Parts: sequence; C-alpha cells; structure tokens
Amino acid sequence: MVSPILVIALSLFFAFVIPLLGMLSKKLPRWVPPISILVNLLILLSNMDKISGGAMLITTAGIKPPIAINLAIDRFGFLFALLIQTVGFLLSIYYLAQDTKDERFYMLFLLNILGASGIVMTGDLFNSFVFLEILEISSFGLVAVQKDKKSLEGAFKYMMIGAIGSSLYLLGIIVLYLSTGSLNMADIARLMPNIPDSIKLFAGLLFLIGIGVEVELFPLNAWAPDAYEGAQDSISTQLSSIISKAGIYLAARIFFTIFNGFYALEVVLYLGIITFIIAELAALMQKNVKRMLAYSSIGQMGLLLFVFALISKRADIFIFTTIILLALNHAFGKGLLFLSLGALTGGTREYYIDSLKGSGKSNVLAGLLFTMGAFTILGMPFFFGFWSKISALISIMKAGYVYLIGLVLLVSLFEIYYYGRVIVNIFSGEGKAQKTGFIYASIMVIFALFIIAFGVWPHPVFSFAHKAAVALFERTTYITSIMGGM
Amino acid sequence: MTMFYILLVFILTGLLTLFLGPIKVLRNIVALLGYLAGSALFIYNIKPGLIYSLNIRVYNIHFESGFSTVFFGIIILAVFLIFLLASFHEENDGAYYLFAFLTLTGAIGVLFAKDLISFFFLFETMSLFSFLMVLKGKNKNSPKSAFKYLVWSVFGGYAFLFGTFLKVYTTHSVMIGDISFIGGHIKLLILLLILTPFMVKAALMPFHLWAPDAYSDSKDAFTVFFSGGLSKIGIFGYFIALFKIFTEIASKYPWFLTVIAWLGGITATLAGIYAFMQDDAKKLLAYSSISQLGYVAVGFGIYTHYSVVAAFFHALGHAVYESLLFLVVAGVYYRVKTTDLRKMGGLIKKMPLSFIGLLFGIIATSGIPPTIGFPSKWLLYEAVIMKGDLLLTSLVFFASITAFLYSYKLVHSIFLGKLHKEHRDVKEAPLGYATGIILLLIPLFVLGVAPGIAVKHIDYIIRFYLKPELGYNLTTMTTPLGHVNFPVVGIVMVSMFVLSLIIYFIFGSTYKADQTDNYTATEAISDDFELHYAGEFYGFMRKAFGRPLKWSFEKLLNAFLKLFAFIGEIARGFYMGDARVYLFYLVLFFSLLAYLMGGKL
Amino acid sequence: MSILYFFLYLLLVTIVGLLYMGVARKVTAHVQNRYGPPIYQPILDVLKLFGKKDAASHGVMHTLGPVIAYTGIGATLLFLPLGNHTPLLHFNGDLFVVLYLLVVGPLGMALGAGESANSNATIGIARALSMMLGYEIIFFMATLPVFYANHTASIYKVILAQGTFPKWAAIMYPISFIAGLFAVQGLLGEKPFELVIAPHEIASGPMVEYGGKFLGFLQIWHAVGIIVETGLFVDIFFGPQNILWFFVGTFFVFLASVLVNAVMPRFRIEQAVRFYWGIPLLFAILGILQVYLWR
Amino acid sequence: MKLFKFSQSRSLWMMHFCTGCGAVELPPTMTSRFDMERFGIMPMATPRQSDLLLITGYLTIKTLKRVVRAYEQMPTPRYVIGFGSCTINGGMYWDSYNVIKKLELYIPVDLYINGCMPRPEAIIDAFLKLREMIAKGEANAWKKYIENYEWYKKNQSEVFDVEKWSVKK
Amino acid sequence: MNAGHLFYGSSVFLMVMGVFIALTGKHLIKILLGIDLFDVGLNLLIISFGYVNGGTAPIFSRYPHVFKNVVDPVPQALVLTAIVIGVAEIAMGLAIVMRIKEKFGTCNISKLKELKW
Repeated sequence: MVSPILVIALSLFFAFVIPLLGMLSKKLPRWVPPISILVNLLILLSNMDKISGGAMLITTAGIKPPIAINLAIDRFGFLFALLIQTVGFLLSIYYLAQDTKDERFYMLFLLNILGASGIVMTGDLFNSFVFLEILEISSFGLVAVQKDKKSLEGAFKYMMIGAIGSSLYLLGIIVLYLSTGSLNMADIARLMPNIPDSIKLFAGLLFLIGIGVEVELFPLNAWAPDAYEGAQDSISTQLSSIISKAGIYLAARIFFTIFNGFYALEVVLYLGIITFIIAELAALMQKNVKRMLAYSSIGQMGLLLFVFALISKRADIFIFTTIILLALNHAFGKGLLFLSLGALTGGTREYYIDSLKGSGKSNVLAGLLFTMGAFTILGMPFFFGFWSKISALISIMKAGYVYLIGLVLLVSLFEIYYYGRVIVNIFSGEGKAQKTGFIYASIMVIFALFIIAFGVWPHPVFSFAHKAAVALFERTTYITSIMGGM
Repeated sequence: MTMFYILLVFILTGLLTLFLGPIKVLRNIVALLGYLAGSALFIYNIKPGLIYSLNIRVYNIHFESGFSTVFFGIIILAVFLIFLLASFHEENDGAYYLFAFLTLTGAIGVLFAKDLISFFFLFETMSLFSFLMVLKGKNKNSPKSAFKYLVWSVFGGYAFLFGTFLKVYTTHSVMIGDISFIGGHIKLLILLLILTPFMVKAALMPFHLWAPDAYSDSKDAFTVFFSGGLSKIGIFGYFIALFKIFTEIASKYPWFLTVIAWLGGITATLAGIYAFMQDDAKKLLAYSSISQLGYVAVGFGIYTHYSVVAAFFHALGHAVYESLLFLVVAGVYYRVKTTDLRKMGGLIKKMPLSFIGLLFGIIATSGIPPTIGFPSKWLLYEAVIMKGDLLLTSLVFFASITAFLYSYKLVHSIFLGKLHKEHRDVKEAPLGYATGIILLLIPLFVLGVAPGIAVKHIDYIIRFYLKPELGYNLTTMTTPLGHVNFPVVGIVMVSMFVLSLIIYFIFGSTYKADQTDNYTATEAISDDFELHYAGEFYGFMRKAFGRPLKWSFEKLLNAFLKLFAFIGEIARGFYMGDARVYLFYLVLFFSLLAYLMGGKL
Repeated sequence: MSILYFFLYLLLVTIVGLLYMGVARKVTAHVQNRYGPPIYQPILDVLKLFGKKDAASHGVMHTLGPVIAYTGIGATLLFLPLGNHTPLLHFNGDLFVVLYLLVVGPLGMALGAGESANSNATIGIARALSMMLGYEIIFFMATLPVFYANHTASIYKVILAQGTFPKWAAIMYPISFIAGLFAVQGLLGEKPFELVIAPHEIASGPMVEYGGKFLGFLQIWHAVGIIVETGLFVDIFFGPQNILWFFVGTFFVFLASVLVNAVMPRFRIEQAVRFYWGIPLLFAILGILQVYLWR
Repeated sequence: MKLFKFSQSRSLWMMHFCTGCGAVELPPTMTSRFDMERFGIMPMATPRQSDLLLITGYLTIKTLKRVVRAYEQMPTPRYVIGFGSCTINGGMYWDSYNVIKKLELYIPVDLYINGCMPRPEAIIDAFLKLREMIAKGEANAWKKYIENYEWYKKNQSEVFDVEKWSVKK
Repeated sequence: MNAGHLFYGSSVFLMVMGVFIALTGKHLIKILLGIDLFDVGLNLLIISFGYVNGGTAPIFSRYPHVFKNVVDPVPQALVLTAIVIGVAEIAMGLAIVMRIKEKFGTCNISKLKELKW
C-alpha cells in the first residue's frame, strides 16, 4: 500500500520540477505529466481494496480529525479521482503528440489535474478551497494558453466570475467554521444539526454560488460557453470532463454530506432543470459547433444537478448511481466530442457548421467518433449514454416528477436536432482532407471504446457506480469512519 | 436463450463483416451465412411461448415469444433475405452490413421484448442503425433525409419512453401489460405516447414527413428492407399498443380508435395523391408505401376481428409487394443509374423479368385479384361497412383508386413507352435482383389464391383478444356481408384469359411495328425523338386539386419549429458576451437569493 | 358443358352490348336529324375488324392489352348477376370482387396502350385513370347506402331484397340514385366525360395505335362493358327480378346516357374531375346521411 | 370468309386526309343532309383504325410524304379514294412545281371521283361503288402496293426522302 | 457599537466596493483591482471574525490564565493561505491582461466581444 497522499505530493513535486527540466531540455517536460499521472493512477489503484464501507482516512502529521488537514477518500471520491486521473492520463498522452509548447503549459496541466484530484480526495473544507483555487487558477492559464484573442477573452471572463465565486465559497467555509469551530467535513456534518437555520441558509447560499460557478449552474454559467469556445479543444475536454466533474463532487459532498440536503438542494433542483432547458434552447440554433457543444455541456450538467437534487425529494441510492453514470457518460462523451471536433477541424479553429461541411467524409474516423460521442450524449442504445439517460429518467420517476420526464425528453429532442444537424453536415458535401495523428486518434478511440464497451455491457460500471453511490448515500458511515465511533 | 443467441448471431455477423470483409465476395458470403444461421435458429427454435430473462444489474431484460413474434419475424427475415440478395450488387462496405445487421437485430429483438425498456432499447437500436444506413445513402440529399428520419424516430422513441415511464409510475410494472384498469384519463395519454413511435414507423399522417425522403434517399437495396421490413415494426407496435397494453380500448375510448381509423384513411388517400404527383420512382413508391400502411391503420382503428385480420394480412401483403416494387426499381437503378421517371421508358424489352415483377407488384398494390393485395382489401371494406362508417369506406376506396394512378405511372414511365436512346444496351437486372423478384412472386400469388395459409396464423395471434368471427378456410373467407372463394376468382380470370387468347389467335395476324412507326399525325420521327409522355404525368390533376395541394404538414411543422428557433435565439441572448454582465448576473443572483431568504435569516 | 355455357353467355352479352352500341348510334343520329346506321352496324364493324389481315403490334404488352381488357370485363361479367340470373350463383356477386375485376380491363388496355409509346395514348390513359377519381368514388358512395341498408356486400342479395317496384333502391334512396346517375355517365365514358377517347383532341386516346383485331377486341370490350356497367347500376338500384327486366333496365339507363351524350359538349379533364367533386359528391354524401337517418 | 367480306364492304372507316379544298364537301356528307353513316361509313382518328384513305384534293410534295406514311400505317385491306381532279392530273395546279400531278404513281388508288369539287352525292356514290367492288373482291389496289413496292418507292424517291418517310417494317 | 462591528462593516464595505468597481470599471486592470479589493475585504472580514476584543496572540505559554482570551488562530492561518492564493490569482489575471493588451490593443473590457451568443 502506498499512501494516496503521494498522489498530491508527487504531482506537486513534478509540477515544480517541470520548469527546472524545461531549462535543461525543451523535450523533457512533456514526458513529466504522463509519468506523474501514471504513477498517481497506480497509487490509487493500489489502494482500491482498502476502501470499503466508509471513507479511507489519511492523516497528515499523525493528528486525528477534526484537527489538522487530512484526506478522506470514500468510494465516491475514489471513483471521481480515478475518472480525473484517467482522463488526465489520456490527455497527457495527447499532449505528447502536440507541437512543442511552453513547458509551463505542462505545469499548469499537472496542477490542474492535481487540483481536481485534491478536491475529490480531501476531507477538509478549507483544503478543498485551496485545491479549488489551484484548479481554477490553472484553468485560467490553460484556457488562455492558446494566446489568441478568443482564448484570452474566455480566460479573462472565466477568471472574473471564478475569482468572485471562489471567494464566496471561502466565505461560506468561514461561516461554517464560525458556527462549528471545525473545518473537517465529517466533523461539520456531524455538528450540522446544532447550527441555527439562518446560518445554514446563509452558508448554503454562499456555497451555492461558489460551487454553482464551477458546475455551470444557470445564472452563474455565463462564463462557460465563452471559456469553452475560447479554449483549445483538449482544454475544453478538460473543462467538461475534469473540472466540472470536480465541481459535481464538491456539490455532492457539501450539499448532501454536509448540509444533508438542506434548502440549497431545492434551489439546485429548480436551477438544474432551468439550466438544462435554457442551455439546450441556446444550443438549438447555435451555428458555432464548439459553442454548441459548450451549451450542450452546460445542459448536461444542469440535468445532472437536477437529478442529484432529486435526493431532497426522495432518498434513494439509485439517484446517486445515476449521477455517477451521468457524470461518467458526460466526461467521456463530451471529451470525445471536443477532441473529435478538433480532429475534424484539423486544428484550423474554424468551428462554424458550414466550414465543417464534408469533413466527416475526408476524415472518416473523426467523423465516426464525433457521431459516437453525440450518440452517447443523446442516449442511444449500445452507447453508454443510453443507460445513464434511462437511469436519469428512472430517478426522476422515483422522485415523483413523472411529468417532468416528458419535459426532459422534449428538451432532449432539441439535442437530437442540433447534434443531428452537425452529423448530417459533416457527412454531406466534400471536405478538405485532413489526417489525424496516430496518438490523437488512439486517444479518441479509447474514449469511444469506453463508451461502447460499457454501453454494450454496462454491468461492471453499474456495480462500481452503485458501490460509490452507497458510499455517498450513507453519510453517517462516512462521518463515523472519519470521526471514529460516536 | 435461443432468442438471445439469434440476436447475438446477427450482431456477430455484422461485426464479422466489418472486420473480415475487405473483399466484397467474402463479405457477402459471411453476411449470407450469418443471416442463414440466424434465421434457421429463428425458424426452427422460436415457438410461441418461450420466455427468457437476462439480468444486467439494475434492469432485467425480459424476452418472450408469441404468435405475433413468429408472424412478423418471418416477414422481416424474408424481406431481409431479399435485401441481402440485392445488396450483393450494391456498393457495400463493412459498415454497410454492420448497420444492416444491427438494424435487423433491433427489429427482431423488438418482437421478442417483453418489457418496455428492452423494447425501447431494441427499437432505438433499430432506428439508430437504420438512420446510419440512410446516412450512408446514395445521393447528396441522403444526410438531410437521414437527419429528418433521425429526428422523427427519436421523437417517437422519446414519446414511447415517456409513455413507458408513465405506465411504470402508475402500474409499477415495466412489462408490456394491461393499463386499462388505471383510473382517470392518463391511460389514454400513455396509450397515445406508446403508440407514437409506431405511427412514426408506419408513417401515419401527420407523422409521415420523414418517410418519402428517407425511403427515396437510402440505398436502393436497403429501401427494400426499410419499407418492406421495418415498417412492420410499426404494425407490430399497433398490435402491442392496442391489444396488449390497452386491452379495453374499444369499450373505454371508442373515439380514439375512430380517430386512428380516420387518420389511416386520410393517410392512405393523401399519400396516394402525393404518390401519383411524384416524378421520382422511389419517392412515388415511398408515398405508395405510406398509403398502403394507412390501410393497416384503418384496420386497427375499426378494431373488429375482420378488420384486424385484414390489417395483418395487408401488412403481410405490403411486405411482399412493396419489397418487390422497391427491388425492381433497385434493379432498374442498377442498370440505368436513375430513378427519375422522366428519364426512363421502354425498358420492357430490355428487362422483361423486372417488368413482370413490377407488373404483378402494382397489380397487387392496386388490390386486383388473384394477388395478395386483394383478400386484405376485400376484408377491410367488408369490415368498414360492417362498422357502419360509410364515409371512411369511401375515403379508403378513393385511396385505392389513387393506387391505380400511381401504379400505372410507375410501370408506364419505366417500362412502357419509348426506349431512350442511351438505354439501348441495357441488360436485364443481375442475378440477385432476379432471384429476389422470383422469390417474391411466389407468395404474391400463392397467398392471393390461398390466403388461408396466413389468415390461420393471424387468427392465432388475435383470437385471444377479439372474438373470432371471420369464417375462413384455406381458400375462402366469409363475413356476414359476403363470401369470396379466391381460387374461383383466379380460375375465372385465367380461363377468361385463355378464352380471349383463343379468340385472339383465331383471327387475323399481326406484325411487329417499330416504335418509330407510330401515329404522330403522320409526321416522320427519328429514333431519338422524345415520344415518351412521362413529364407532368397527371399534371392536370394539379389544376383539379387546386390550392389544397399546396397545403402540407411540413409547412405547419416548419412554422412550429420557427417558434422554437425564436425561443432558442432568446435563450442564447442571455450569454451577452460582456464579462461585466456575467458578473452582474452573479451579483443579482446572490442578491435575489439573499432577498428571498431574507425572512429566514 | 359449363364451359360451353359460359362461352355462349359471353357471346350473348357481347352481341347485346354491340346492339346497344348500334342503338346508341341510331339514337344519336336521330337526335342530330340523321337517319343513322342500322342497329347491327357495330356487329359488322367488329367482324370487319377481326377480318383485317394485319395489325401493328408494338410488343407483348401492346398485344396482350386488349386481350387482358376483354379478360377483365368477361371475368367481371361472370360475377355480375343479370337480374336473378348469374352463371356463378354460389358466389352471390360480391360488390368488391366486381369492382376490382372491373378495373382489370382498363388496366390491361392501359398497359397495352402504354407500350405503344404514343403520347396520345398515354394522355388518354392518364385521363381515364384520373377520371376514376371522379366517377368511381361517386358510384361507390352512391351504392354504399343500398348495401349498408341491406347489410350485405352481395349484389345478388341486394337484388333479392328489392323485390317489386316500390322497394326499388332508386325510390328508397333517391339522392344516392341521382348521384349514381351522374357516375354512370362517367363510367360509360359518354359526353360530357368523353375525354378519354376525345377523337378530335388526342386521336381516340388509348386506341390510337390499335387497329385490326385489337380494335375489334376493344369494341367487344366496350360492348360488354356497357352491359356490365349499366347492369351494375341497374342491379343495385332497380333490383331486376329476372333477366328480361335486367336488360330493359340497362337499356333505359344506357339510353338516358346516350341522350345526354348526344347534346353535350366535352369537359376539360380537370373540369370533369372537379365536377364530380361538386354536386354529385354532395348528393352522394347526402345519400349516406339519409341511410343513417333512416336506420 | 364471306361474312368478313360482307362486313368489310358494309363498314368503311375512313381517314379523310383534308389537305385540299375537298374537305369542305365532307361536313355536309357526314351531317344530317346526306348522312353517310347510314352506310356504315365513319370518320376515324388514326390510320391504324381506318380502312379507307380519302385524299381530298391536291397533294403537295410536303403532304404526299405524310399521305404515304399514313397509307403504310393502315392495316390491310385498305382502300384509297382520290377525290377531285387534282388527284387525277393536278387539276388547276397542273403547272405547279410543288404539286404532284398523278396520285397513282405514289400510292395505288381504288377509285377516283372527278370534278372540282365533287358534290356530296358524288362522294356517296363513290362509296357505294367501292362497297360493291369490295363485295365483289375487286378493290385490290392495296395488293398492288405490296407487289410493286419497289416501283412505288422509286417513284416516291423522286419527290422526297423515302428513307426518312416510309414506315420501317 | 464595538470594534468588531466596525471591522465587519468596513470589510463588507470593501467587498461591496470591490464588486462595484469590477462591475462598473471599464479598464481591465481596474476590474482586477476590484476583484483584489473584494479579496482583501474578505480576508479582513475573516480575520475580524476571529478577532476577540482585547485578546492575545494564540501562543502556547506557561501562563495558562492568558489562554482564556486568545484570538482564534485558524482564521489567520486561513487568511494567510487565502492571501497567497489571491496573489496567484491576480498574477494570473495580470498575465492575461498583458496578453490581451498585446492582442486586442486595448484594455477596455467592452471591446472584448469576440465571444458571445
């Protein structure tokens, strides 16, 4: 067994090493992220069987909680960590094949992965803020890394909203700290019943905004399309597959484990469905495919949050299983979409639907992969999305909002419309021939394989997700496993 | 378990052709063998009453086979064979067979499904891969048509899903089972929603908009299966929805059935009218297919033993002759590379077998005895009159007259008239098409003379749900209104034909005239003179119909879509592009929530 | 024996039909203040045509077209009760069998005419088929109430049910009867619905390429067609109780049609079709409403 | 056979090739005043259906082509009646460069009606005469055309392009 | 009104000012300053939460009586981190602004309209 804390420590170390290596050689730094993330993955996997029931507690400086910072990994967090590291690893391989970049890019990338992993592994509220900030700041950098007008503008907008949002998040932490005297998540969760309602409400509001920015909740998500569109394709993948997933984890942890579904969840319920509808409507007539994908991404997050918030209506493990399935589907599906879109454009950054005409014919692989990505997001059978979509609908039904299924399906029909339009466009007419590099292609194929393999045989993912959902659902087990028997 | 294996065989065949088949011959052989294996499994092992469940963690897949499974399964498999035969001559690649076999998997799987989620899964599989098949298409318009098809079929699928969830919510059972005991009108909503995808698949107006384009723009061989085979799933769905899911529809909501019947009648009529206005063979056939499927809806809407038998039989007939027609057109396209009716003509001398196929195809489409088209139409009329809806009868009759119009236009424009000069060296359609044509001609006549073979099976399917009233044996049918002995009709016709031939041969002699030897007000015409009247065929009917012909569901739908687009534009306006505005949203949101919570703070 | 019987039966009806045509010519001549040909003239015409030495054929379908046409009408005849008399009595003369067999003839001719590659022929066919959208539907709607009221689809049973004079469907359902009369005019292809032949416009339409024995076939086809078409109408609306009354009935229906023909100009095709969708359709629908109200 | 002969004589369907001034005489012949239908004579629309080709007046070269074509399209037995002086000798167009003078050179003629123009009575008289000839088996001009095909073609080729205008057999 | 209230009030005022500047400022640097102001206000607020009137530093000593009135150390520790993070954020922001100035040739935020709708 290797302590998972090394995941963070090693990443930080490697991130620090990168600029130094950059002084030695231009080529060396790009090898650092894959190695680092691979090591991380191995560390995580070696801990796989250690995690059962509640959370696995990794203390720092040997002090038991609630005092001192510590990591608390339960299956839910573990799953997200695994997801983040896997996607991160694939992306790092992808960057190997890219043109030589500033070595600081690799540092930012590694920090980004580190931030996301830290968020899902930490058991300390303030620590999560720190990781959130690492995540955000590195994201600003990553979005801007293209250094052209669009990416810079997107980065700045993201920064403006992100900075204010995370500050409010910090304020929420402080409010909780003042009323409980603790920063440990489990401890706060334990003490939650003692806190007066008004404080809870206020803290909940602050968290809602802080996390809402991250998970692209409706009025706070205005930065998202701009940042997605401005960023380069792989970064967009990262935004949707890693960063927003970390946000989802945080939302689940804070609103469910800590607040135990108090008030804020109901707001999330309404905002989630509104986000879903507005984003899909906005995507409906969008001519810029990348921006369209961004809206779609927001919409999926909205649906995810909506399903998540249903827990306040009916306590059911299945709802959590569903959000995990949705998150996985979105991570891989949207990642595949952004990457294959990049392949279709051939790096020209011309995302308009007309300029993509016929690109699927000249680059068949990318066209097919784009189609697969779209299908999984649309929830077509034989793709993983089918199961997540059905699960989402079952969750909605279980919570008693059976007529909302109709609404969700109607809005999904918009998805069919705009994705179908793009698919049809890329397969009609004659396009310029572009080649996709072997590594690039194989990364996308791996994404697609995940989607198809688990679409055909979803059994393993189901059981894995179910276990993770149980870990999230049984918050008392989580608390006791960290705080010791009470 | 066999049911599962059958599906597996089809999927594996598809994958094999994808990976193993860089050589066309190999691919074709693998496809044929896989198909034969699967269908042999089906025919020998699938008996009514098999049950199989498979647990994939949260969902259980339930399979069950009934009489309807066997009936529709055999139709679909048979049409698929025709499709395969035609495919040998199509431009195909690995993905072609993969998509085709997965479509088949979905179609056969739907017949097995016992619970609604598996049903949806397999139904969507079918829709999805047939969409990809259309997307591969044959011309520039294919992607657009495919898109239309996708949107419509997904629309249907989602409606089905919504209905499924409503059903599960109200009855706590995901199985295909009765909902008529549910209180309130929600059961009607469920029925309507569950029926929607089938109305889409069976192209019932106003859900038909995808069909003409998708049929005409998909690969010719695939259209055979698309129209002949896949639309049967729609019919199967009617059966599921009206008999298995809402068993008491006739007593609870008789008007709903009337609406279906009338929609069917309107579909049959309007599609017939559109059909004879088309100038493209495949479009024409597409509308003809829609029109014929309208009769089936009428049969289900009448909801008596007679009418439902008629509907099933008509579905069977539709599979036979519509496949035949599409197959012939595919063969013709293979040779002359066009489906534009205005650019063909006089091919009868070059492609006699195709002509015979098309001729009997249209005879059956028009419902003339002694072909397969007649028993169902006869029975349907009797059923509608017995129901007492004379106006509907008239409407259906009108539709069947339109069948004569478009049938004639088709056969005339392709095979009759003057041969085009560039088609002088055209040969008969190749072996695959020819075999298919001959194979299809057999049931076309056999079932037309002895409909009892099929009616017996149909009766098994529905006698459980409706009081068996129709009297039949192998060759006759009896209703309270009348009685028909089909072979007698056939024999009378054949003997009359022989008699006429005798008269013909007794008198005089004939000589063979060249096509330029024509009455052209005694003008001399050369070989390349365009004598063929094919453009604006029935053009005068445009005047006869006048303005109403310009009305279309499509325009209505487009107006509706514009509304959504408008809303979409408004929604998009939220993302202004100015960062300060975004910040303002945040602040506003914060203030708003704070204000709302103000009381509680 | 029965084959011989069928043959004679067919021959008889053919000859009667030809005589009807002769009468029509005679009557038309008198209306036009002419003397006119002898009544047996069409028989001579047919004999002459069959006696022609050679006729141009454009191919197999062109040859078979008239043959099929006669096949169709002959088969129809065998299913149609002439009064209470029918050669295939056990069949009871089902309406739909008759209606569908009735189409075989025109279809056969259409196929034959189509192969000739003559635009006039095809235009004629197109018109004929389009006209069916007009008169067939009206005819069908007009007869429906009768069948519906008697709860049968058998023409024979309808005849039996009508019995003697006051129970004639023509009197019981006068509105439908009028609609039916409109339809018969189109069914017979007489003016003002003579657009299929239209000799001065499209050179006798489908028949343009037919000469010699083909034309002979078409003549006897038309002759039997007259009996079958008017006979169907008479059977349904007058219920003739024996074969004599049947012929009397058909004769007068045909005579009425011929008289109208003699004084009428010709519609354009779209006018003809629209005409049927106007007043006759209204009558037909009113007839259907009537039967609903009566029951 | 006799019956056929009789019916052929009693039923003459004519194709009146109305190129010349003689066409004016046909309407009174057909209509109530003279009513040729009482003899079983009817106008027909196409050569395929007709037994009798009625050349009503002068024939220019341009129309002769068409006449020949029409004649060849008629089924046998077929008859030709030359109507008016022009068909016999060119009539008043005797010196026209563009009018054929002698119809017999190009197609076989059964009967001529002379006069300019012949009255309806004359026409009906000609028909009755033809009827008699047919009944007796004398109207066999059509056989001449088949027998002397080459000769007729040679004559025709002197005035127009035979290749183009004759019917391909 | 005690000192705590004053602290709270002024730091909240700082935060509001920061947001106000960020909302109304046209210049990118100005906006960044607004955000920074917001951060500073927040940090002050956090510190004042932990402030105890007349308290002493939270240092372990051998005089336990002093321990009764110590200032909460945790907020100060947090603020320390927060300041660092804020600095990083502003640094990143300034870097982006530099690039924007290079590319757009302006620092006016209302000119940043490449991405919209």
